[in-house]
Amino acid sequence: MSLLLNEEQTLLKDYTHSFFGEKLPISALRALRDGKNETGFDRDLWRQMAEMGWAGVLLPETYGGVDFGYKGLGQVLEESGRTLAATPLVSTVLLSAPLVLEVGSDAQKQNILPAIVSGDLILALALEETPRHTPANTALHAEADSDGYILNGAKTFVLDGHIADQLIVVTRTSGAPGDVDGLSMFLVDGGANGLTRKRTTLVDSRNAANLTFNNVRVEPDALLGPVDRAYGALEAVLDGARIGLAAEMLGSGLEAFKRTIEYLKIREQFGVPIGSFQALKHRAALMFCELELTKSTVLEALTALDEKRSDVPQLASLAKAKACEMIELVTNEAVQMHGGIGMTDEEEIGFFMKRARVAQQTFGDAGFHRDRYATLMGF
Amino acid sequence: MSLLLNEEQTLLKDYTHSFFGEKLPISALRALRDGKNETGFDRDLWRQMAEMGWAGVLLPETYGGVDFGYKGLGQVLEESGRTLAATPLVSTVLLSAPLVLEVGSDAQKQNILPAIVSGDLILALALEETPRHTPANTALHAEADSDGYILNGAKTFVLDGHIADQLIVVTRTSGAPGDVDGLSMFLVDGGANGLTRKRTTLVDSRNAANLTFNNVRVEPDALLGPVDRAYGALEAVLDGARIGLAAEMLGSGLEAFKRTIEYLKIREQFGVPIGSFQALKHRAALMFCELELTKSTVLEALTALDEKRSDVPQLASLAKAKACEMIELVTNEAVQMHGGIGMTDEEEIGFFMKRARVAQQTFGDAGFHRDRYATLMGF
Amino acid sequence: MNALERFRAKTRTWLEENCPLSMRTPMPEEERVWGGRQPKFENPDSKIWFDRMVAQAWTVPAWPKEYGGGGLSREESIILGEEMGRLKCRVPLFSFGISMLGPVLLKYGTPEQKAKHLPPIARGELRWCQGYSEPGAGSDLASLKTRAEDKGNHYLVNGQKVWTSYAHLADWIFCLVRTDTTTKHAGISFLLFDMTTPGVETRPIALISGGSFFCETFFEDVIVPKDQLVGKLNGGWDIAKQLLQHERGMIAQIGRAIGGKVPPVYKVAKKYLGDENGKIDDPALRDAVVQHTMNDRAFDLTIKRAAQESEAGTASGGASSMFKFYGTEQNKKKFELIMKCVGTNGLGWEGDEFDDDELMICRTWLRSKGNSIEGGTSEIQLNVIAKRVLELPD
Amino acid sequence: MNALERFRAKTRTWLEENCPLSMRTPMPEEERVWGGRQPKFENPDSKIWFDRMVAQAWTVPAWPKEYGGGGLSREESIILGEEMGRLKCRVPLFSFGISMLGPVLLKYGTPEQKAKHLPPIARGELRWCQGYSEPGAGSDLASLKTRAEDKGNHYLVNGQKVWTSYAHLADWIFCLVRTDTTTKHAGISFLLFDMTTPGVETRPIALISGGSFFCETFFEDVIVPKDQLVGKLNGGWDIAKQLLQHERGMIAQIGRAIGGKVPPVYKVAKKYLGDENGKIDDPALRDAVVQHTMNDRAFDLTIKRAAQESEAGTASGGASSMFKFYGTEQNKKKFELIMKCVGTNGLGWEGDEFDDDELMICRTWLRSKGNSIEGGTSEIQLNVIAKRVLELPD
Repeated sequence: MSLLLNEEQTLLKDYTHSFFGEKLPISALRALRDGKNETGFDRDLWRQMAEMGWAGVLLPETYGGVDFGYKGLGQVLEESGRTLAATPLVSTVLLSAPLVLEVGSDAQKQNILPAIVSGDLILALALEETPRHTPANTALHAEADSDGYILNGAKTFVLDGHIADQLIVVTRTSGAPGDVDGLSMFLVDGGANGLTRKRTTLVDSRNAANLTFNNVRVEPDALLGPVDRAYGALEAVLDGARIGLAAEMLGSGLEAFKRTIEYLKIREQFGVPIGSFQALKHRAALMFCELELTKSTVLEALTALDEKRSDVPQLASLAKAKACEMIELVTNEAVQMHGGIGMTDEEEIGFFMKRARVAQQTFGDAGFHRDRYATLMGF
Repeated sequence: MSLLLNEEQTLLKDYTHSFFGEKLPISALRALRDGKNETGFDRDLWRQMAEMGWAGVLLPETYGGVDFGYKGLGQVLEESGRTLAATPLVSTVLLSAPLVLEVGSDAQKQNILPAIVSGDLILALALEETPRHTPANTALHAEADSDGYILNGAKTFVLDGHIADQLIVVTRTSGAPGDVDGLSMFLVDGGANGLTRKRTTLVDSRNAANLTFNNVRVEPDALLGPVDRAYGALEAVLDGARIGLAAEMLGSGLEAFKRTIEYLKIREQFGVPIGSFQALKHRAALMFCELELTKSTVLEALTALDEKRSDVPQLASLAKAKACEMIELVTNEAVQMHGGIGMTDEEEIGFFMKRARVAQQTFGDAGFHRDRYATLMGF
Repeated sequence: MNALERFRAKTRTWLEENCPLSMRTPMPEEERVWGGRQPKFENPDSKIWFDRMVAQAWTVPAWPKEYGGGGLSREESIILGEEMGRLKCRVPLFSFGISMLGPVLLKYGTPEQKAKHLPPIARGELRWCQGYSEPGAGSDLASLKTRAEDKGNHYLVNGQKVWTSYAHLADWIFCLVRTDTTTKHAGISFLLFDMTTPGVETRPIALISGGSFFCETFFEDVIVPKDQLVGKLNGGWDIAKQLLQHERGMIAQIGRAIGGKVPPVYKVAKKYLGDENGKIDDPALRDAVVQHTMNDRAFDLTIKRAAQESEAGTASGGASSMFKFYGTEQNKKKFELIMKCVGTNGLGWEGDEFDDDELMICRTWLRSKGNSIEGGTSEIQLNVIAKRVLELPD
Repeated sequence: MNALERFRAKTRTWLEENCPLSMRTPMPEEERVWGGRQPKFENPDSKIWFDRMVAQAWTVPAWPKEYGGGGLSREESIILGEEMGRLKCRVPLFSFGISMLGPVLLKYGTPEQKAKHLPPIARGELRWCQGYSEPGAGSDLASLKTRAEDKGNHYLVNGQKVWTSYAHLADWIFCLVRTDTTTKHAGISFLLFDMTTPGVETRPIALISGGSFFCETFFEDVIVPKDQLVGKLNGGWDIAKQLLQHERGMIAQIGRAIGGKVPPVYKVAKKYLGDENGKIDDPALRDAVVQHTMNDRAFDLTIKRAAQESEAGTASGGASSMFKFYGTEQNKKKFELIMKCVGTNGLGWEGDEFDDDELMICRTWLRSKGNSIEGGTSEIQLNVIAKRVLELPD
């Protein structure tokens, strides 16, 4: 019910704030980008985060997790959004861990979850096949034979796909693209025969890959969850991911806004700080309102996830849509209000805009979620 | 080609500007409203306008018209929009006259057009049956028998319907509501047996009526244009009306804007004119841009009508949609910028907002015309 | 059972026994009881309920008993509110005296003023109105010009007020007046006087949406005894600030209340646009409707969060300006959307050719435009957010 | 046939005979000829065309013959433009010397300065760049600090310029400098100097969209002969205003040119969203796309109308600010819409996993954000409209 943070969550938030600020500031992302770093993230730092329990935030103690829930994870994500930190939080912690926890066999859970918690295992969800998020459109084909399954097809925009030790691949085992029935998930080794992974260099300098599956063979025990009925669990985990990503976007928006307000106070033109111009003040106040509204939707949605409420799908669409609208406004205004300096690569504010558009497209943009919300509400 | 006015058009515009300002200022509309005037307009003044040729602007000299074309009529309408003058310009001059000219028989033309020119005859187009403009949805049934036709059904939002001497009634003679084929038009006397007319008191204090047709019998020569094929001529004349109405809305927008700018200059708060506040300045400048854009679309569309160009339908939708978007913005901002005084009935600025929403709904709102424009452009 | 639990049980019993059943239903606006010298009770049960609550002094449960209040502790007041909410009891008495003047008198009034004015307010015997705004003093309220001249043993008041809600029905007015013309904020005082004093004239204002309870009120050589000054001479601005804060909150609520009479936009859209396959049958409007609906939900959640933060003592400030701004702008957008959905059926001003809901939509659409002006314009709220919350420079 | 008609006929024949066929095709940006000490001709025909036009002095047809111009009358220049347009002849020489410095020198230059600088500009022998903005002087250009100290027989220039387009490729710079620190606008002068002068350093600026032709340029004890001052000492602001007006018009064009490389939004939408029944297969996005498309058309019509008004002498002013504002904002919106349509395919920065069009969309989307900043921000344009057109008070 509460939209506030409890003491434990506040402490976690404060700690992650310091951690990302010190260890993974935007300059770290810039260094990975300019150094053409092959992995695109810092595995040592990821192990440090894991040591602090962040990789196991959602997992029960049975598997070594700390079971802080989504509201806890939301704080970590929000703070990671402030510094645009490149980590496997989304791919591994937000998407893969709950999927395995939800539908994995005991053996799969034992194999995978403790390794996620320790930071040793990175997983990626191979879902998208088209440029716009539509999970049911999966066409990648998994054909059963006596020895298991053979996978053929392609995936795009696989977050951390090029560095993942294992992939969770959403496949079609029956029906046609567009059907929600007929989807199945498989665990595929990152180095499997017939699998080609090509890293994509995206505008946000974060990590994604395109994958092609050319007769990739998997054993029967690679099946994750029931045959043909993956959609329900997938959507549930996607809703968690939408909300978690909205939390990350909220952090980015708050930080871009904070930097812009600071700039308005120090940048002088015509002998006065530009923040004294009323037109800019009013636009800043509008952004403030949008940020406050977004924050409320994110907190409510995180709370609903932890309470396993039935309105999670609605709230996921609400939070993600608001976050998308907010971040587009805030990042555009941030660059405009920074003026010429905002257009330079040297100034960091542009990184927020670049990350924003990638985050907007991830797990459905504002339009997708407005349509979905209306449908869920029955209009 | 030219988007400018020629000398003749400029003179006409200047003259009508003075005329409406002197004879039909907003106080005249207020007087009609408060006096609960039964006709809702001033027939004497209409005869004066007719004497100056305005009722015959679109008609050739054969019928006593002055043949100034749509660009000329556009100037009259724009100026009438400045004072929100209640006249039969739209019903009789913009809709009915060109319809009769286009598809009327010689006898119909001879009977009707000179009487329109002289200001003696007022006509109304009975078209709408639903709360949103969709001409093809006509259901009002006209059944042919040996002696002519029998009309049954209802019409709504018939502009000047309660004062019209004759009505042009759009009916369905075949097909089903939604079909563009199967529409026919009839001339019906305002006092016909079986016809009930109820004036509606609309928010803009202008004139419209709801009509019911209960076995209204008309002679065969009441048919206006071909049987079943009225849609083409109707749409063409509607496009002219959309453009003409956009010109009226442009005039209203320009006037509401002018009054608002004047108010911003004289109203003082905190010891300075409120027009010195930058946030209001920027919003005023935005309105200026929207007005300029609307003006260009109206002039291009009026020109295209006179040149009988094939892109008239596109331009009609462009001009009407822009006019709708512009007037909604301008009238809302006008009231807000007038503050408390803008909310009072005593101040005239509210009349612009009231008229605006009626004009927006007339002949299709912005949404209707955006959809139509996209369809016409092939997307 | 502790004392509070006993109080709750007793209160519950009392309410169940004393609140007429018809007073537990939603209240139409015309059944509101405002008290005053000529009180009106549209519903006879209203009078029974009013009289019983007055007898308990529960019209003002937390005021001190010596001034006609119920003398309840904060906790007891909350419990009374909760129990009334549980039974859906109507508010027995609407009163600017209770909501606005009372707190001012309790804080600034002399013992004599409290003794004279508070008990009649508690009993609903006098109906009060406020006099703040003037034709030249809207957003810049402190520039008000209504003059109160010191004439030795009385003040002589001359000037004009606007937006004096229900002034035509009020018995007394509390009023901001200028007592020093050489300075701005520090030259304002807070006066009380009887509306029947010679020289007071008032008339309702017609709005673009029709008649209203707002009035213009004129003062011509109105004589006000000196003991009707509240607080210090020239100290009225502090009182004004306290009152405005309150008014702002009220108007955000009014905005929501105005909207509340109309079904949600999406239901109106379905009714007028159709909904084949369950979807509003105009996809572009549907998108606008859902965006609006989502913003409503986000706004409601923000109000809920602010309330929780306020309770937890972690509120960050600026909330009331944000709510006033966003709530009223959102309400205006709501009615523009509704007007688009309803088409020509939403254009009726009066008469039988439109149904009551449609006529109300049109009037309420017009009335909604005032929400972002009254009680501090949207522009003022944005200024406040920029200054107080974002700390942007002047 | 009158003289102008004869000129037209002669010009047409000359162009048909002398303009290589490949020079009548749309020009890729990399084939632009900029001249200078190290001229580049990506296409050999460009050199032929350039040399022939230089020989005619038609790079600057209306400049006086004595300064290397074509000496054509206004009417003849227009005819030349029309005939080049008819054949779609490429511009033979791109040059800030022609478009920006030339008009300044013709108006403010001494006879010696004209004789020295104009002919090499006409012949494309020297490439010029501009030095206006500084890190601390953006919208408030007149607050520039780059100092030119009077050292008796020369000026000593110290300071920094930004957004010096193509400075890294330019031979000379025309530059606004401060020659009086005790006053603002009246302490600015206009200097010319060679970019190879010791103490001049320049480096391109990396933008959020990637590398750019914009530079930062640093001056450390740069010695500039006194005869390279144009106009009066401390009279540079008048020149600056003339140049800015020009730049504003250019940038609105650049904005359109940037957009011009990408197909119309609705085609992109159809390609990426599909178009069953001919309609873009996302009705909400379709509505946004058509609204944008209609505004584009309305904007084009407004440019056309302004041109006609300008020709007829009835222009109402404020047009250039409106075009700069609306055109650049419209271009930004266009790319936001395109990004929505293209989805994750529009998120590629580089590499083979995206096609060239998609990579260009992403870069151009980012670059479009600068349109509303460079050449006077949108905020400045709105200020200008409010002040000059609407005459709202300061």
